Amino acid sequence: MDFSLTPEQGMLQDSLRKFLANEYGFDSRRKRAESADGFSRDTWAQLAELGLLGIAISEDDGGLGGDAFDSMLVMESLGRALVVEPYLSTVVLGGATIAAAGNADQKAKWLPAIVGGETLVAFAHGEPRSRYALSHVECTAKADGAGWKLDGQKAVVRDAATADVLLVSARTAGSTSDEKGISLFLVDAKAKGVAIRGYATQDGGRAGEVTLTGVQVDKDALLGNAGEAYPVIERAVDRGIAGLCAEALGIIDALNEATLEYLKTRQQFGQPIGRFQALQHRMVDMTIRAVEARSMAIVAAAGANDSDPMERRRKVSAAKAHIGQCARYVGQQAVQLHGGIGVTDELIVSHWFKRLAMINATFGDAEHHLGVFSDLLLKEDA
Amino acid sequence: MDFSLTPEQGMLQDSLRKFLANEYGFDSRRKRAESADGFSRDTWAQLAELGLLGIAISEDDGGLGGDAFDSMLVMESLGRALVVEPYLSTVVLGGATIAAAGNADQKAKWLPAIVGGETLVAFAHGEPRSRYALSHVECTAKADGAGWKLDGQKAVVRDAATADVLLVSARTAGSTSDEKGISLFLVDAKAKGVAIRGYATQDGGRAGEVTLTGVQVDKDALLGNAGEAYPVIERAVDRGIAGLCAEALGIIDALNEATLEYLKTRQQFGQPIGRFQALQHRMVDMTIRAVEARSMAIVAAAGANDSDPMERRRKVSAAKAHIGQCARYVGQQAVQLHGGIGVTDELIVSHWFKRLAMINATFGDAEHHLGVFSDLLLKEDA
Amino acid sequence: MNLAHTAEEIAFRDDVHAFIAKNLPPEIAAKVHGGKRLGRDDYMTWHKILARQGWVAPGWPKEFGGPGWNTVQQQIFDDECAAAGAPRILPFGVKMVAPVIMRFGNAAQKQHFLPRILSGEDWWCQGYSEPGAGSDLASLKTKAERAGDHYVVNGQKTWNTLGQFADWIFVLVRTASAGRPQEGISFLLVDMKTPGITVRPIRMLDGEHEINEVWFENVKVPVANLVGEENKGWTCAKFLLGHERTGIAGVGACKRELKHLKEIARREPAGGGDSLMKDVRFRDRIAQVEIELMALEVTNLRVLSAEAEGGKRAPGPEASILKVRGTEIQQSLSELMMQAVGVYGIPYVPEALDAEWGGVPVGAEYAAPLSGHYFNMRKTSIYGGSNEIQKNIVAQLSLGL
Amino acid sequence: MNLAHTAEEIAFRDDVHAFIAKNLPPEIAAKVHGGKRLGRDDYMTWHKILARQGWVAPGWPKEFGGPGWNTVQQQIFDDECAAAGAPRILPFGVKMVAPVIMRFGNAAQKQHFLPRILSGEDWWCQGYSEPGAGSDLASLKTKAERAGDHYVVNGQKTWNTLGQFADWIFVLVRTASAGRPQEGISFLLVDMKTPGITVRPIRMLDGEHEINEVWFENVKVPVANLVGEENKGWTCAKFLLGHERTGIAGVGACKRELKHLKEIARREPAGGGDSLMKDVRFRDRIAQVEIELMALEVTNLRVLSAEAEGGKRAPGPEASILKVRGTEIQQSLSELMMQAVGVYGIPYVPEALDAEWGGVPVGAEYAAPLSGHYFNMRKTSIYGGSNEIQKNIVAQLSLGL
Repeated sequence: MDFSLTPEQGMLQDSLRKFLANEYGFDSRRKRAESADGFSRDTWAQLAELGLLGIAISEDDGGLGGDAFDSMLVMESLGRALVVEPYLSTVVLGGATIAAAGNADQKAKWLPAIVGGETLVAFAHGEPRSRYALSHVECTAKADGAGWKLDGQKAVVRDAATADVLLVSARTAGSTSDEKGISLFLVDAKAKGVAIRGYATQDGGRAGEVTLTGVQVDKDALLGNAGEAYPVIERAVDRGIAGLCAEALGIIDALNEATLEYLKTRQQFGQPIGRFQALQHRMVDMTIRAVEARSMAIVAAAGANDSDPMERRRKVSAAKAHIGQCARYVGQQAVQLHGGIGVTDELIVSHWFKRLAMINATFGDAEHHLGVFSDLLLKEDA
Repeated sequence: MDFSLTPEQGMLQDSLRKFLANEYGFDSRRKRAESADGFSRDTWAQLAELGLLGIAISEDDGGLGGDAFDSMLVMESLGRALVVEPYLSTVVLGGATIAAAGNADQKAKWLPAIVGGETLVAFAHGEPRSRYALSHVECTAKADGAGWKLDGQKAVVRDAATADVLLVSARTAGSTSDEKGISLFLVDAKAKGVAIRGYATQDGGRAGEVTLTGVQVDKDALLGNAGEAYPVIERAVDRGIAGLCAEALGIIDALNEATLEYLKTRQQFGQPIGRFQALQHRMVDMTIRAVEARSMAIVAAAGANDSDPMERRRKVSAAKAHIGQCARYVGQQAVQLHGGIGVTDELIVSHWFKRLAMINATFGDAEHHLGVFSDLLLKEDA
Repeated sequence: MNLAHTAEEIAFRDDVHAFIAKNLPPEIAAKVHGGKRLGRDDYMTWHKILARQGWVAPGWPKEFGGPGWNTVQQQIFDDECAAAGAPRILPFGVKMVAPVIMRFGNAAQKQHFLPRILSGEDWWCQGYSEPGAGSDLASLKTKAERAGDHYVVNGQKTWNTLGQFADWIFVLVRTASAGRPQEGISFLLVDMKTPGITVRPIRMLDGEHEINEVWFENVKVPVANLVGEENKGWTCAKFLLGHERTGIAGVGACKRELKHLKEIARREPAGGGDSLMKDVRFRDRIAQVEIELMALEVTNLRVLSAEAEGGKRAPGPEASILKVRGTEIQQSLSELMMQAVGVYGIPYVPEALDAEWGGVPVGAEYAAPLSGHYFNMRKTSIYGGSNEIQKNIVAQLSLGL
Repeated sequence: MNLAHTAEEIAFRDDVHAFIAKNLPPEIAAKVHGGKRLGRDDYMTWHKILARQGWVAPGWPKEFGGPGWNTVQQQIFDDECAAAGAPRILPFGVKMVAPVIMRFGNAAQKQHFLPRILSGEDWWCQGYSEPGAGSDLASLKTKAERAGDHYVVNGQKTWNTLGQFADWIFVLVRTASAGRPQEGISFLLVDMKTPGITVRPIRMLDGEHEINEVWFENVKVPVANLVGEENKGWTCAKFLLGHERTGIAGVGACKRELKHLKEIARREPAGGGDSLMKDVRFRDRIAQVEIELMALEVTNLRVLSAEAEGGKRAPGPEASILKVRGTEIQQSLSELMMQAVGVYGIPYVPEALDAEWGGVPVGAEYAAPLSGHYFNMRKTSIYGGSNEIQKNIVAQLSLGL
C-alpha cells in the first residue's frame, strides 16, 4: 500500500499544473470552447509536447507506459481547469483501447499519430435506446466481401465532429442485449455513409449523433476478434470512468477551495458569512466529501488496473456511485453558498457544477452504478 | 376540505389530554409497564369510562360511531404519553374489525364487552416468515366437523398474553402467498392448543409468539366468509397503520417540544446550546418534519376512511413511509441534541425514540411502504 | 376533519377548469408543457385573458378588483392553472408592488397604478437586490437624493427578473445614512423609460437571459412616486417580502412536473428493453418525491385553510417552511427529469427551446430543456430569501431560539 | 501509488491472523459475533493473551513495551482482531491514561503504572465528564483541595464506562477557580478502592449497564498521584482526547458488522419466498453502506499512511472526519440489521444476551441483540466529542473558519 507519488508522477503533475495555470485561465477556456472546433489545436499540440497524450500507451508503442494512477493525476488537473480538449476521448478511451486490443499493424498505424497529437479519436458506443447498458448494441456490422458494412446510430458521442477516427461498436452476432457478438471497428470519420450531427454540450464541450448508413470498412478495421469486443468495451469504459472520477475530484477540490474563499470574504450582516455555524458545518460536509472522493478516485484507478473482472467491476462502480454522490452534494452546495452569483454564467463555479452533472450522466450515473454494485452482492459467497 | 375539529372532537381531545396529564406521568407509566400484565386494568377501565373504547364502533353497536379522524386524535394523545394499555390491539384492530366483518351475533357477543372494557383482543396475523407481506399466511384452518381446526404460528402478536380473544388469520384454501383463501377466526385465548409465549417489547409494551396446535373452534368463530378475509385484514391493518401514524405524530411533537426546551435551557460554552446556528437549523428541520408528519397523519386517516381500495393503499402507504422517515429523523436528532442523557433509560426521550423505531417495524417499515407506493405507480394510467 | 374538497370547492374547481380549458391558447400551454421559452406576449396574452375575467389577481380585495376568493379557492385556481400549462402570472406587479401600494400608497397612487396592473397595461419588475447585499437586503447602497420635487437616484440593482420587458420598476433606495441600515430606506416607483436607466442582461448558468442588472445614473423620480413615508421604506420592504413567500410552495407547478416526469419515465428505455418506469430503482425515486409532494400539498392546504378561517395573511414561519420544502421538491423533480434522459441530458441545443424552431430534436423531443431546467432551479433555494435565511426565520420567530 | 498491500504487509497480516486464529478462545469470539454480553473475564482473558505476546498496546513505543508497529500495521492488527470477533482492548488504560503518563508522568508513575496496564493487572476507567459539562468539558466542577500530601476530592463524574470492574480511575479535577475554565484543572490517578468512592450504574436506553456515575466524597488522593503540574491538567486532557479519537473510525468492526448484516439478509425472508438479500430495495441499502465503508477504509489508510511516513500522531481534522463518518456508518449498519429482522426487532429478551442462557430464542438466534445494538449505537455520535464538536474542530483547525 502506497499513496505517495513517484518522482516521475510528481514531475508530471507539476508540469501539467504549471502549464494549465499559465495557459488555461477561465476566459481563455471560454474562448477555446466557443471556437469552431470547440477546443484549441494549439493546446492539443502543447499537451502532446508535454507527453501527456502517451500516458496510457506502453513505451513499446511510443507512449509513456503509465498506469491508471498516472491518468488519474492528469485527469484531476484537467478537471480543475475544465479542459475542453478531447483528452478522455482520444487518449483514455481511444488510444488505450487500440493499444489494448489492436494488432501490431493497427497499433503501428494509429498509436504514434495519437501520441503525437495528429489523430483524434471518438468513442462511439452508446446508442439512443441503450441508456447505460453496455451490452445493448443495436448497430449492426455485416460481413461484406473482404470487409464489413455498418448500420446504426450512436448517441451523444463525445468529440465526434472533430474526430479523425471513430471507435464504433456494432453487433456481428446475437441479439440486442447479448454480451457475445459485439465487435469494435475503427471507422474513418470521413468515410462514406458516416453522418455526424455535432452540437455543443451543457458543460461547454462538444458531442454529436453519429449515423452509420451502409458504411463500408476493410477487414483491418476490426479491432480484436469479431464478436468478442464486450470485455474490451467494458475495460475501456472502466478506464473512462476512472478518468471521469479523477476529473470530478479535481472539480470538487476546486469548488471547495472557491467556496471556502468566498465564505471567508463575502460579508453579510456585518461579518464574513463563514462565521455562521450552519455554513461552517456545510463546508465541513463538503470537505468530508472531497476527502472521500479522493479515496474513491484512487479506488477507481486501482479498479481500472485490476485484472480480475469482478474486482474491477466492484471498485469502478463503487467509485462512480460514490463520487457521483459527492459531486452532487458539493456541486449543489457550492452554488448554494455562492448565492446569486453562483447561478450566473459569469463565474466558473456554475461551469464546474455543470461539468459535474454531465460527468454523472456519462457511462452511468451514481444510481446506475450503485445498482450494479448492489447486484454484484448476489454473486458473493454466502 | 376541513381541518378543524368538531366540538365533539375538541371535547374528546381535551378530556383525554387532561386524563393523561393527571394520571399518566412517565414514572407512573413505567410502573404500569413493569407490572405483571404490562399495563393497568384500572386505567383500562377509566379509558372505557371516558368512552374511548367505543370510538371505532358504530352507535348501533354500542360505540361512539367515530371515524379514522377520531381515532387519530386519540392515538396522538396516547402516543405522547406512551400509553401501554392495549388500545391499538383491542379497539383499532380488534373492535373495529369485528364491527366491520362480524355478523349480528358476533357483534352482539363481542362489541359491548370490548366497549365496556371487559374483553381484550389481540390481532394475530403476521407470521415468522411473512415479513410484511399481508397475503403470506402459512397457518391453516381445516374444516372439522361443524367447525374448524387451526394449526400454525403467529409472530410478535402485540398484547397476546393478556388478550381474551385472538383474531387469527388462517388459510382455508390456496397456497402461501395467495390473497384468496385466507379466513379470520375469533379464537379464545384459553382454548386448548393455544400456546402463547409472552415477552416484553423494546418499547415497554408486551407481545408474544402464538402457536396453534390442532385448535378446535366452532363455526361461529369464523369472521366473515371463508377464504375472503384478505380485504378485511388489509383494511384492519390500514386502520392500524393510520393509528400508528397518529401515535408517531404525538411522539414526534413531544420529542420536538422536549428538545426545544432543552436547547433553550442547556448551557454549554457559556450560552444556551440553542444559540448555535447549526443546532437551530437542525431544530427547524425537525419542526418541518413534525409539520409534515401531521399532514401525513391526516392523509393516513383519510386513507383509512377511503372506500376506494387503490386510493386507500396509496394514502396509507404514503403516510406510513413518510412518517417513518420523519420519525427516524426526529427520533435520532432528539437523542443527539440531548447528548449523553438522551441515551439513558432515565429520560422519557429515549423511550419515545424507541417507540418510534418499533412503530416503524410494525405493519411495514418506511422502506416497505415506499416500495408499495412505488409499485402502485405501475398501475397508473399513462 | 375532512381532507376531501367540499361540494362548493369541487364546483369552483370545475368552473375554473372549464374556463381555462376554453381560454388558454393551446400554443402557449404547449410551450409551458414542453419547457420552451416564453416571450412577453405569451405572458401578456394570458394576463389579459384573466384580467377580462376578473381573475388575474386572486389575492386582491374585491374593492381593488379581486375576485373575492378565499385562500383555498386561490390555491385551487393556482393548481388548475399550473396543471393546464398556463404561464405564471408574474408576481412583480400583482403580488409584490400592488399590495404595497394598497397598504402604504396614497389615493392617487392607488387610483393610477392598481387598474393598470390589473389590466396588464404596466409590466412591473423589481429593484430590491444589490450586488453586495444578497440576503442582507438592508445593506443596500443605491442612493436617492432629494432635489426639489424629484429624487435623483444613483446605483445598481441586480437579480432583476424580466426587466427587459418592463414599464415600471419598484426600487428600494437609501435616502438617509444615519442610524441602523434598516432606517433611511425609501420605496420608490420608477418609470423604466426615465433617462439614466440601463438594463444589462445577466447570462445565467443555463445560458438563458431572464435576469438583469439595472443601473441608475442620475435618474429623476418625482417625489409623488414615493410610497409611504421617506426613510420608512423598510416597512414596505418587509411587508412585500411577506407576500412574496405565499404561493412559493408551487404545489401546482410541482404536480405538473411530476406528471411530466412520469411521462418521460414511461417513454425512456431502461436499457434492457423495459421502460425506465419499470426500473424499481428509478421508480422508487419518483415515489419518494411524489410522497413528499403529497405532504407539501396537505401542509399547504392546512396553512391556507387556517388563513381562510382566521382571515390571516402571509404567516411567517409557515411560509418559510413551504418555501424550503417547495424548492427542495422542485429541485428534486428537475434533477430526476434530467437523469431520466440519461446521456440526452448532455447536449446543449438552445434553439430547441424556441417553439418556432423547426429542427429535429437531439434525442426525444422533451429532452432539450431538462438539464437547463435543473441548472436553473438551483436559484429557487437562493432567491426570495435563501433557504438558510428561511430557517433562521423559523428558528427565531417560531421556535424562539 | 498502489492500493494493494505490500508483500511485507501481507506477511504481517498472515502472522497476526494465524496468531488470533490459534489463541482467541472460540467462546469469546462467539459472544462478539452473536452480540452477547461480555464480562470482565472475557475482556481480561483476551487482554492477557495479547499481553503475553507483546501485542496488547500496538501504539506504544517499544521502550514501554509496544511491538514497534507502524500505523498501517496497527490498522491491519485492528482489522484482523475485529474480523475474528476479538473483544476490543478497552482504551481507558492502554490508549488513554498510558499515553498521558508516558508524556506527562514522572519516572515513578511510569515505572509503577505502565507495566500494570500492559499486563492487565490494573483495570482503568475514566473520570472526565460531569453531568453539567457535556461537550464543554472545561466547565467541570469536581474539586480537589490540597491537604498536606493529599488532595481531598469531592464531586461527581458521569459517562464512566465499565467502572464497576475498575481498579483505577483517572480524574480531571478543579484545583483552582480563578482565570479561564481551562486553567486550574489537574489530572489525578485514583485508586478505586479509596474510601468515599461510590459507583452507581446508569441504565442505558438499551436496558444494559455499561455506564456509571462515580461519586467522590472526601476521597483522599496522594499528591504523588498528580500527573504533570497542578493546574496544568488541561494540557493532559487535550492530549488524551487527541489520542482517544484515533482508531475511532472502527473500520474493522464495521466490516465485521457488514458481514453479519449480509448473513442476516441472506437468511431473512423477504415475504414472498425469496431472501431479503434478493430484495433489490434492501440490497441497495447494504450496497450504499458498503460503498461508504470502502471510502472510509481507504481514507483511513491514507491518513495512517501519511502518519506512518511522516511519523505524525493523532492528526486533528483527519481524526475528526474519521470519527464522524465512522460513527455514521456504524449507526447505518446497526439500523439495517434491526430492520432486516422486521417485527423480530420488537421483542425485548435481555436474557438472550447472556451466552450461558439456554432458552429458545424469539425469532432467529441472531435477532435478540439487534434493536438494543441500534439504540446503543446512538451514543457513538455523542461521545468522544460529539459529531457537532468534531465539525467545529474541522471548521476551525482545518478550514480556518
